[in-house]
Amino acid sequence: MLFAAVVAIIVTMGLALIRACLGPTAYDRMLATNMVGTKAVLLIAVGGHALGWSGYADIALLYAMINFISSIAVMRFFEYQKTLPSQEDE
Amino acid sequence: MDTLLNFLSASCFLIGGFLCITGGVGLLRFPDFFTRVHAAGVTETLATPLLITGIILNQPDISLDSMKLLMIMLIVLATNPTASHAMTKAALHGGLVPLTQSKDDSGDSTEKQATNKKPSDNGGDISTL
Amino acid sequence: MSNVAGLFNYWVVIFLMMAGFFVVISQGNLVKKIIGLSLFQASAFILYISIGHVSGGEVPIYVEGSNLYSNPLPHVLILTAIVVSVSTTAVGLAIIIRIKETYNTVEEDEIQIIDNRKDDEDEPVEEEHPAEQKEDQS
Amino acid sequence: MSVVDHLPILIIIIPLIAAPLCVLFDSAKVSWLLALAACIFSFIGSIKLLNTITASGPISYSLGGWQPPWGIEYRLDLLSIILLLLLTSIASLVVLFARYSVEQEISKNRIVPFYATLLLAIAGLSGICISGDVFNLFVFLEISSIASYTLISLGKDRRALNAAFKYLVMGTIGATFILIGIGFLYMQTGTLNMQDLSERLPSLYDNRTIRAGFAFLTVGICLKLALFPLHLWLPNAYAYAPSVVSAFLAATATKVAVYMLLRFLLTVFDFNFSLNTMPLDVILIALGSVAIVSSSLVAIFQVNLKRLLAYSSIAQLGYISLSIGLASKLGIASAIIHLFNHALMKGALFLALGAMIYKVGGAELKHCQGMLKRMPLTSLAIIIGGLSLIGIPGTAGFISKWYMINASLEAGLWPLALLILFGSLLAIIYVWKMVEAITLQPSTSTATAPLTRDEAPLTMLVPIWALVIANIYYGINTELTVSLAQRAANILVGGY
Amino acid sequence: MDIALLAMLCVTAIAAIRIRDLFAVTMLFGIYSFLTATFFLSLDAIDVAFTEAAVGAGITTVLMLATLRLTGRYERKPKHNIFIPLIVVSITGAALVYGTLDAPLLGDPNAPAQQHVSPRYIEESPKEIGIPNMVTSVLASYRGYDTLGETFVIFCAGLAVIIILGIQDSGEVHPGRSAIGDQLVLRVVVKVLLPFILLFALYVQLHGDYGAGGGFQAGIIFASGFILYDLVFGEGDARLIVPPNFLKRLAALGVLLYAGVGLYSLFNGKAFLDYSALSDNPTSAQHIGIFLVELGVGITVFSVALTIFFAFSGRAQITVKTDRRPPL
Repeated sequence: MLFAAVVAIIVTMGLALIRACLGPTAYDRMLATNMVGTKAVLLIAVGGHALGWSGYADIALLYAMINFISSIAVMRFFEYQKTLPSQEDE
Repeated sequence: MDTLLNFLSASCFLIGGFLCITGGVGLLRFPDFFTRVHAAGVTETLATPLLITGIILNQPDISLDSMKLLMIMLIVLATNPTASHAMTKAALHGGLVPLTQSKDDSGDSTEKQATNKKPSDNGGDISTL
Repeated sequence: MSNVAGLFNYWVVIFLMMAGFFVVISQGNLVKKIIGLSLFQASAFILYISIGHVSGGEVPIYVEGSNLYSNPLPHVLILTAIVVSVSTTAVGLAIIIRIKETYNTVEEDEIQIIDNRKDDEDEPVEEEHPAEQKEDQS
Repeated sequence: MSVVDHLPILIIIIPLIAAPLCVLFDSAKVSWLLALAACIFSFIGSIKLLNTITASGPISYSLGGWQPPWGIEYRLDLLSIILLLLLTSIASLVVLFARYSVEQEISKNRIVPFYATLLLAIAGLSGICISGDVFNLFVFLEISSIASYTLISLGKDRRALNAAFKYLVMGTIGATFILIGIGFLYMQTGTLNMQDLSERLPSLYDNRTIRAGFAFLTVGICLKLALFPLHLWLPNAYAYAPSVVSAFLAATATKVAVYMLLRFLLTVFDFNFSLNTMPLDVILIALGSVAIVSSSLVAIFQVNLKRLLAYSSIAQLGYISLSIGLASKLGIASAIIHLFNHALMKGALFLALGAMIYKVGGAELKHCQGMLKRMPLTSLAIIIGGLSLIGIPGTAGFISKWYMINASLEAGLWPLALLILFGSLLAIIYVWKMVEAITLQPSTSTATAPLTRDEAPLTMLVPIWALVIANIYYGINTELTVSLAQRAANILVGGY
Repeated sequence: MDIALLAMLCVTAIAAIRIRDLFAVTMLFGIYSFLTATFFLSLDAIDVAFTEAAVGAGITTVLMLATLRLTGRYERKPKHNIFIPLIVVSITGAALVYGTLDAPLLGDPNAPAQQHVSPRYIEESPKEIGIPNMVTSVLASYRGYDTLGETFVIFCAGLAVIIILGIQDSGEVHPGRSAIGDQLVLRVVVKVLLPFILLFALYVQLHGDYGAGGGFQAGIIFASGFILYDLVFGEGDARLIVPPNFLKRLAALGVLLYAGVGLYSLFNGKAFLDYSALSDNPTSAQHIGIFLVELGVGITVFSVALTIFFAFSGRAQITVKTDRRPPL
């Protein structure tokens, strides 16, 4: 069952990656990137458990945090881009 | 007891894996951003606890690792919906129109939006140059 | 066959490295150049880690009773190299920001044109990078 | 263990530690004093080490008390100490010179970080020369590179930024190539210590991984060395950097790259493999020749004197790589001599230009008009430096050219001797351009130069003239440089 | 799993070449880092994976995004002929492949790299140094001098960014101009999350002897906690808590702490960075030495990472203002 879960996660990662590459809007890419990150967390947790790595939990924890931070950063800096020209138009 | 735990964790893994894939397919196949958020956010929020619970149940005993996994679960549960929420709000703010509100109901509206969006972005870009 | 399986990993890594390298030398956008540089370096790191991998080996953290570990030395080297790489990236991005402020563009060609224009005003006989000019004409 | 035993590490670590201290004190004057003190300390330490090495052979110092190859080793032989002497002496002079020049060229709140970065660059370059561990060499290479990118980007002209960026991209590609090369060597030998490598490599010379590693190391170092087709970053970097930085980097950075090349070719690999088995000698000679001719020609058409000198630097590096390519003891000795002498002349010339920029405000030909009357001492320094660049007898430049021609005749390659002479001929043309502008052209433009005497301050003149006198001294008394270089070449060619 | 990861890496790299939207490329770079890190994990390089995730996906991506905000999002179509780069790349790639033809196969325990130097680290370090994590032992003790160099590289990068961009001394409070700053949910979640991130950083710092982690990673995580705060609550707030001038000095102190340990052993008659000068018991001396050194690294990395972030985000404000001025 563990194996099935790992395969499922990898497949999902691949699907999300395709979405990230295709776009079409930046928001889709953000969403897909976030999803790839989350799936990487899960992959490390499940895969690490399956393969008996030591210390995988630390890494997964770090991934979860970093993923959140980079998602926020993406949104934050993207926002600036969007609002500026429109404000100038006013 | 052991068999019960094993059964539980196996079913957790199965359901979690299935949800993962549905989320991925949804992300890929749904027509516009807001529906995709739906696919990704909802499934992820359920799949993560399931999978992690599966691991915890699968472990021989409760250890520091189980606590860490619990932490991971909590963090993912806290951050993921927040991120999706923030993203959706940002998208709405940024001028993306949900599919239901656009009059054109055909599948290629996303493409139109994308092409509509791009020139304006480009324009903004050039004007700052 | 086992040869190919054992070297396959290296070849994929080489492909990745070359993808990054290609971005660096072919793209005109400075930011993209830096991204390419990071890709190039990140892939070179994979090469190192592959060198240190021992199949069936454990993570190099001592555990009672286990005696086959992966090689810790490449890990140490790459930790150092990652730090160096991020430092370079930060400096490069900082310089890009200044370039954007002074030239108002981050495209290599346009910067070159602006530079040459200034050279023409100041210095009539200027041979700015003969090789690159040739490239432009072709 | 006394302090003398620790000198190999101290001469590196003192400038390194001075850098954060500068930041802590946060005062321009204190930073300058700290930098000067650290450089002079390292200089004195290097002299002391030179005595030890000439008396009792190479020194090895194990960092952290771990024996090599497990720990990192510092290893000093004759070549390292020549480079260290050169580096620390020029660093001391440049820092002495920097005081006023920096005040004028760099905005006030950046002076402290400037000195800190300069110190890091100095320490990084010295660390390369002394390290006996290939990965440690890479780390120090990166310290010095990041510091140099920063220092170059401080130039007033906006082109300095572009030049710094170009240098950064090229330099990082070079560093990554070196990293890949080191990885290949490690893959086959399992060690990073240079001496250990040189023991283990000979049995592996037919190994394709080692050959590829050799190629990557060479290309990576040549990028840093600005060998002919890879030189595009250099002219602008030197031309638009602050004058102190140009002087320091022109005199040292490429020399350290040459050192790395020699170290890898001759110590890590051996003479026969690098220059006979692999076709590197032909490549070096060919590229060196092209570099001499093309860069000298380009230099003739330069109007900005710093750019002119930068192109001349590329030509001089061509001479050096050509003499390495001759693949003989004499050739390598002459490369080392030229490395030393060229650092002296370029240091003197760039510093003199720095003084000129300080007083006149620019380093283009039009700024030179009336220089002789206005700044006689500086002008004289430029003239003597130029003569040395040509290779007039009585200057240091003559000695190195003499040995190079000898080496190429010894190798039976008389066309190369002619080429070196032709290069000198071209040098006469571009040096004459400078000299003519300084001496003969009257001050036509009324705005720029008043005809009163207006010499640079003493802290600038002393370093300039110290280097100029060194140029003449080593042109007359050749014993020190030549004998040291020949001994170093003997050691290198004969093995560690 | 390895093959799947490698395939995804390839897809990401190709996409990164083709896509002209730099914003997307940066996001792809983040993905690439995550994938690389996961691949490192499957090659047993747990510490490296830790660092690559924190650095590549965290700090580098944030910095790139901050730069993109200033430089514009789309790149021009390059006019260059791509043949010359393609040839250069092919030659280099061919040389690399040529080099691997004689390479030992992946995972071969008898490969030369596994034979000569590293067995000593693996066999002796738990006894000599007394800590289980061999990477930490090698990093901080056997090759401690490299790590000192690395710390100086970071310090140098901090100085470089200060020189090139400059940082504003006073915290200029600029309440959320972006939609993110106004989102209540986000603020609450971040506020709750922040202590955990900082706590986790401390755990990583202190736990480096036994598991993945160490000063460098801890410094990055600690800094990213502040960066997160700064991102959500608007620029300036975080700067009031840790003023940039203070950070500059803190970075210098961290480096000095590291070098000071080395000098201390030097003055006690041992070689530079020989920790045995710190205590009579050799293993506890190593413990103390490694602890101090890691602390120095952590402090420096934290302050430099934060300084760089402040410099980038502070720059953003300045240009936004100057950019807006002309139309008015």
